[in-house]
Amino acid sequence: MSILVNRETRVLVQGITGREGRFHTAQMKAYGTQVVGGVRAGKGGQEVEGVPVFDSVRQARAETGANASVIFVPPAGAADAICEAADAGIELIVCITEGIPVREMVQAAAYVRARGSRLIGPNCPGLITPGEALLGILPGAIFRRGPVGVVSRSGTLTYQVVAELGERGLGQSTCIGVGGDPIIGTRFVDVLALFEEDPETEIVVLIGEIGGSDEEDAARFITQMTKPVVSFISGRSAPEGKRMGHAGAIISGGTGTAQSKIEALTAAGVPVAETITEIVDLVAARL
Amino acid sequence: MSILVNRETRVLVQGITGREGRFHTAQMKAYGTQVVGGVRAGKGGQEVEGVPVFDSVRQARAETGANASVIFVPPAGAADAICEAADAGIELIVCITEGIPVREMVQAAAYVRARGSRLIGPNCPGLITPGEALLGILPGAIFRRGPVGVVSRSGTLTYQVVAELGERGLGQSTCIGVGGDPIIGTRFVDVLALFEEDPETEIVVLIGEIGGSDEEDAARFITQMTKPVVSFISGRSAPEGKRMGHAGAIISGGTGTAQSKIEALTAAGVPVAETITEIVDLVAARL
Amino acid sequence: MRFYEYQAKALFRAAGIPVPEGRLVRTPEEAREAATALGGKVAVKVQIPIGGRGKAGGVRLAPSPEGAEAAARELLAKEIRGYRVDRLLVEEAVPIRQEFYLSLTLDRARQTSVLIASAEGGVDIEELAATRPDRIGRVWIDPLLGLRSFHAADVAAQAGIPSELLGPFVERVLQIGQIQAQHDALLVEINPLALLEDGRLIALDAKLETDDNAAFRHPEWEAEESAAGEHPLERRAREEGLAYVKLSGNVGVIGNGAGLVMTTLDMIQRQGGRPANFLDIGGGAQADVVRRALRLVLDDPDVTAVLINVFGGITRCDEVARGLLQALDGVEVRVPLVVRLAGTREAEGRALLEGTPLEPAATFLEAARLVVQRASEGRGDRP
Amino acid sequence: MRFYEYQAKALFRAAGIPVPEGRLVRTPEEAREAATALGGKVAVKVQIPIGGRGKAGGVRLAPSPEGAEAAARELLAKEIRGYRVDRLLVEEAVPIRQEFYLSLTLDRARQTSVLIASAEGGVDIEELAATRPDRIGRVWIDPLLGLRSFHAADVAAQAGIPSELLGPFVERVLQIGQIQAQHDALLVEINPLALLEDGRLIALDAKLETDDNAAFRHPEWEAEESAAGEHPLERRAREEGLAYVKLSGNVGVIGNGAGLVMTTLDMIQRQGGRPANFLDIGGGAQADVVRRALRLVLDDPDVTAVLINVFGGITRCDEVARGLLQALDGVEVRVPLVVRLAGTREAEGRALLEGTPLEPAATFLEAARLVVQRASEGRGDRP
Repeated sequence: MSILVNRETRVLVQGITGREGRFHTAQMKAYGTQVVGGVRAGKGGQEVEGVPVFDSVRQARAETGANASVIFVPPAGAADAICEAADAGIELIVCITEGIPVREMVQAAAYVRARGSRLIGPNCPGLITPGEALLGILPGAIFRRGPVGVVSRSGTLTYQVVAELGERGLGQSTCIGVGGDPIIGTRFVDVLALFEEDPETEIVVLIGEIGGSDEEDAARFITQMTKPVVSFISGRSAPEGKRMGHAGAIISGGTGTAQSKIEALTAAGVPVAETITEIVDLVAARL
Repeated sequence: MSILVNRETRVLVQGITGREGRFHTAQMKAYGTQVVGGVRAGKGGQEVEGVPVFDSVRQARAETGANASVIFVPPAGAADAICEAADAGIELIVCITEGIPVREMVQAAAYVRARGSRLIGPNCPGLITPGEALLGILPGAIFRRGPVGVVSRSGTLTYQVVAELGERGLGQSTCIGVGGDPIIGTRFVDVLALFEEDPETEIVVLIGEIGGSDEEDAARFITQMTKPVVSFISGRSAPEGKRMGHAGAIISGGTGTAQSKIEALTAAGVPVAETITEIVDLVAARL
Repeated sequence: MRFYEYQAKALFRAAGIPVPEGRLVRTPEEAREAATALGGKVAVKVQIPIGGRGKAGGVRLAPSPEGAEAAARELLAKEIRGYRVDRLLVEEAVPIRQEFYLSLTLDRARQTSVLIASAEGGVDIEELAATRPDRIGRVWIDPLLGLRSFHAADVAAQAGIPSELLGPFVERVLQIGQIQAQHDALLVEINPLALLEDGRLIALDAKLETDDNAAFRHPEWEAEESAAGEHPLERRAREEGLAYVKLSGNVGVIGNGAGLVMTTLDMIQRQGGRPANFLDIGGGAQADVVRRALRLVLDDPDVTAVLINVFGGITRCDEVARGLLQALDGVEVRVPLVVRLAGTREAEGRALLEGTPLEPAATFLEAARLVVQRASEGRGDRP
Repeated sequence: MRFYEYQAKALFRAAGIPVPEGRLVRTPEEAREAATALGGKVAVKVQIPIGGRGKAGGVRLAPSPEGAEAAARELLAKEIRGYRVDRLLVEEAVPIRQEFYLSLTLDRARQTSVLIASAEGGVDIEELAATRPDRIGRVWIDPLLGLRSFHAADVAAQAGIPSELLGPFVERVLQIGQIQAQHDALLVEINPLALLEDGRLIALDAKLETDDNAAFRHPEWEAEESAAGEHPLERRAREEGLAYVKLSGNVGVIGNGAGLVMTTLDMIQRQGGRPANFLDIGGGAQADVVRRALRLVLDDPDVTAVLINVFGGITRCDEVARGLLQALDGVEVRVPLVVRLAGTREAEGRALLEGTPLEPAATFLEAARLVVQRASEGRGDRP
């Protein structure tokens, strides 16, 4: 088992004809993901990396039976692409694009909820169920299958953690980057609920950062979970009012500090690692 | 039993300080309806006809526990009033207002659906469960309780039918005017489904008119019902392209004719009366 | 309201949609001048507020100003689909490579707008929908989302619009979306949407139907209605706030409630009569409204008898009776008047009308039968 | 970006929100002239892109042009909340009857906008929320519906805004809604929103924070940023498309991925060092990006050592190494450089750096330790 994606997942790539879309389509296919179609208005009938291209998501879904979509559309059109996927009934929408204006994302996220679809991201690396499916831009080679569920707001930091887990022989059930933006479709609590129900996942690594209150919400949720969760928070040294790379990684009005998150997690009985290596120690000690 | 409203229904009146709102609040109260509050921004704290007035629906609902609202707000603000009621979690919204622009109604109706509320109207007389509750502008005195469910797109024509039913001793479980606009929140099929489930209702009178395809949809639905339905269609003599009073009563592009509706109902085994008196004969013969 | 083609095209042009150069004319001479100004070769098109004009012979191509004058002379003498032709649009002839269909309209059943396109233009879309539905693309617009460019791409793909036209096609879709929102349109249609030899995607015809309920925020419609030659009685009714429709018969009808009035018309027709109008005084009408309603109907020269049919609920029959008497005060009653009052204060109302020229009827059916009989006894010029 | 008060007020005024008459000045003399023009009695307010100015003594009332000049002289010598004061807003003094609070901001937890109001104005809203939450009205705006006037009425009722002010209050709410949409604002705040003796409801202060992600459709922000005295290195980074934040320490940091770079800063601090900046080269960076990043960091005179920390996933370590070497080509390296490469093509990357001034580190922690040590060994002027 695993969560959200597996070898049955039928994937569309929106924005498949762009540089990023094309490159990662090849990577996803090489990993074994079932990429069944691509979408780019006006390019219907073409092929990219052996994948048929359609003019609209509705058409692509009708022709391919796709149930998931990965979006590589540039920021100005990405929120529209999310809405198009939701409108067409795509169940899982993964938006990689960084830099979508907040105003459009607020609306797109609400629309996805109203349509009953699930959005991962935006500004995320995607997700992977090792050995089955990779949706996004994660480097497939560093993952191995195992009992650890990983959920994170960042990309590269997560790869670092996964690589160190791997060095100690600890594989992942599913690894999800939920995205570094202030408005994201799926948050820690949503993923924790899924890992809690997943028989394969035995422990969860939660990698948070400054900004917002998703870690605090997660801490409250974890008190109701049966499975152990260990965590790491980045941004302890970040000053107030500065956007630290991720649009969502900002301390504003004294809220969203690393301190607040660490305290909430600690109070919920979740160990918070001081270094990356310590995360791996915490996991190993609990398995 | 009955459908949608009964003596437990707790009613707000939006636009209570206007002439219509004030007058019909008194009428509804006199009938025995539980009118628990009124809404008019800027008039919070006042009283109208012994009913406390609030500045917003949210506030009124919190203070009174209202679960229904009747809207008497003028056309330019009525769609907003519908959205406000839905936003505040009111379950049953009855909009009397005639003349709401279609563009706003399309959006308001969709918003009500998204919020899981039910809208009756707009441009409708409301609904009544005789002896229990009257929401709207129907003349309570002509109704009596009984086994006939009545659903109609018109007001006065329905009163005429109800009066003639009454003369023959035939009372109503609930009588609903769904409204004469092209975009209405609750349509024939929705009400038929409710009457089908209502133990008190033994027969349904459906009063349709030209425009749209709600009667044709109803005909399809009725073939699945266990209870008898009899009908009347007005507008047999209406020319194409003219709006006959109701914004929704218009034959356009050859669709929405009385002929088409009569054929659909007849094909579904629903008798279509030629005159109002004949409706009553049809009901009497089936009880 | 339904806009004439020339009115709609002015709004389309303002929204950025290319349309042919053209001029509105009312005489053959003006048509010749217009054709000269537009380069000689032109299309001459009757302006009526209804479709199906082409099939009915309302569009002529003229190779020269003289030809345009001749065509205009012929067309201005015509009546097309019940409308007397009193104005023509003379447009430059444009070299067409391909024709498409595009519209945005209200779908009542789905309670939202539907975007419709076809790679076959200039067709009767209802007919095409019936005979070759596969040639039509349809996309419904979620009202909570609104029209987006992906809707345009989707309908284009369904309809088989060539990929290389996608850019301008999407632009046209967003433009008709803007027109829909800005002008509270129930229908915006471009049929045909034409690809010209020079590569432009232009609106050869333009249809626009707006929502009367939004008239309060469109004072500019007043001028358009008036330009569109609205019937004087309908105009007066609109100004007086009465729900009135002029019909082609001779029996005037007044009632309260649209359904009741429509049914009254039906009953009159069932009795062999022909209604002259629809007039709904609405719920809870005061005497003054009733007075104005009756005056309006009596001012219609086609009317040879009038039926007033009221069921009193919120409306009080005595109030209606008072309005009727006010309307007749000091006026010579030239046609028979039949009144049927039922419901709230029925007895009081009837009592007020005793001894007046207003003839009572006991029931709905009797009232219809009586007014039809009186209408045929009347002036007799229109049985 | 965060707008200065004077910039925000110009936009508020354009949206129809009344604001006091005022002038931006940079010298005491200009302050005197402005006060004279504004009627003598004025408020002199430091312009810094951050709140809490009042408590920090950044606002003075002056009864005369001379008083304004003196206040300006004093304020222009100050540093307030870390910002050197280089400009002042001189505003007409207005007679205030009552003060309120009004804002529209993004609520991340609820993923939508929240409208906040209070009948207590000029307060620290976070403090008020903590101490007297009942004094604050809050209404969340469903994004599928958008801001409507009923939201304004609702928040006014919750906050206890007097009924007789509802008209202008609703107007202000709709205006800040318009500002939010038009300027892609994350925060629009009027604190205090003041009722004047003459009955006007005006914005005494104005706060506006916009969404950097929307900069592509707001070319006009460029001029505002520049007027706002952005740090030259941040400006250069923005122009070069680099995600860079200037910090107050001396250890330069470059890495790939925001989370990794933030963690690198944390580790440096944990080792007793102070980061000079945040710089994320992003995923899949090419040599050229790496080159520009290193040049930028080396051009910061505060920097006494640099750590380059890369985990190769999509990013290739050899590509990073090439970029580093390009950056150093022909340039005298004045500070120690520590490099940690791991992941994709790690070996190739390390090989390329052998024999160069770039000092390798084996692990993340070792890299942090080493760079902190090198930084303190460096110029020594900033330990």
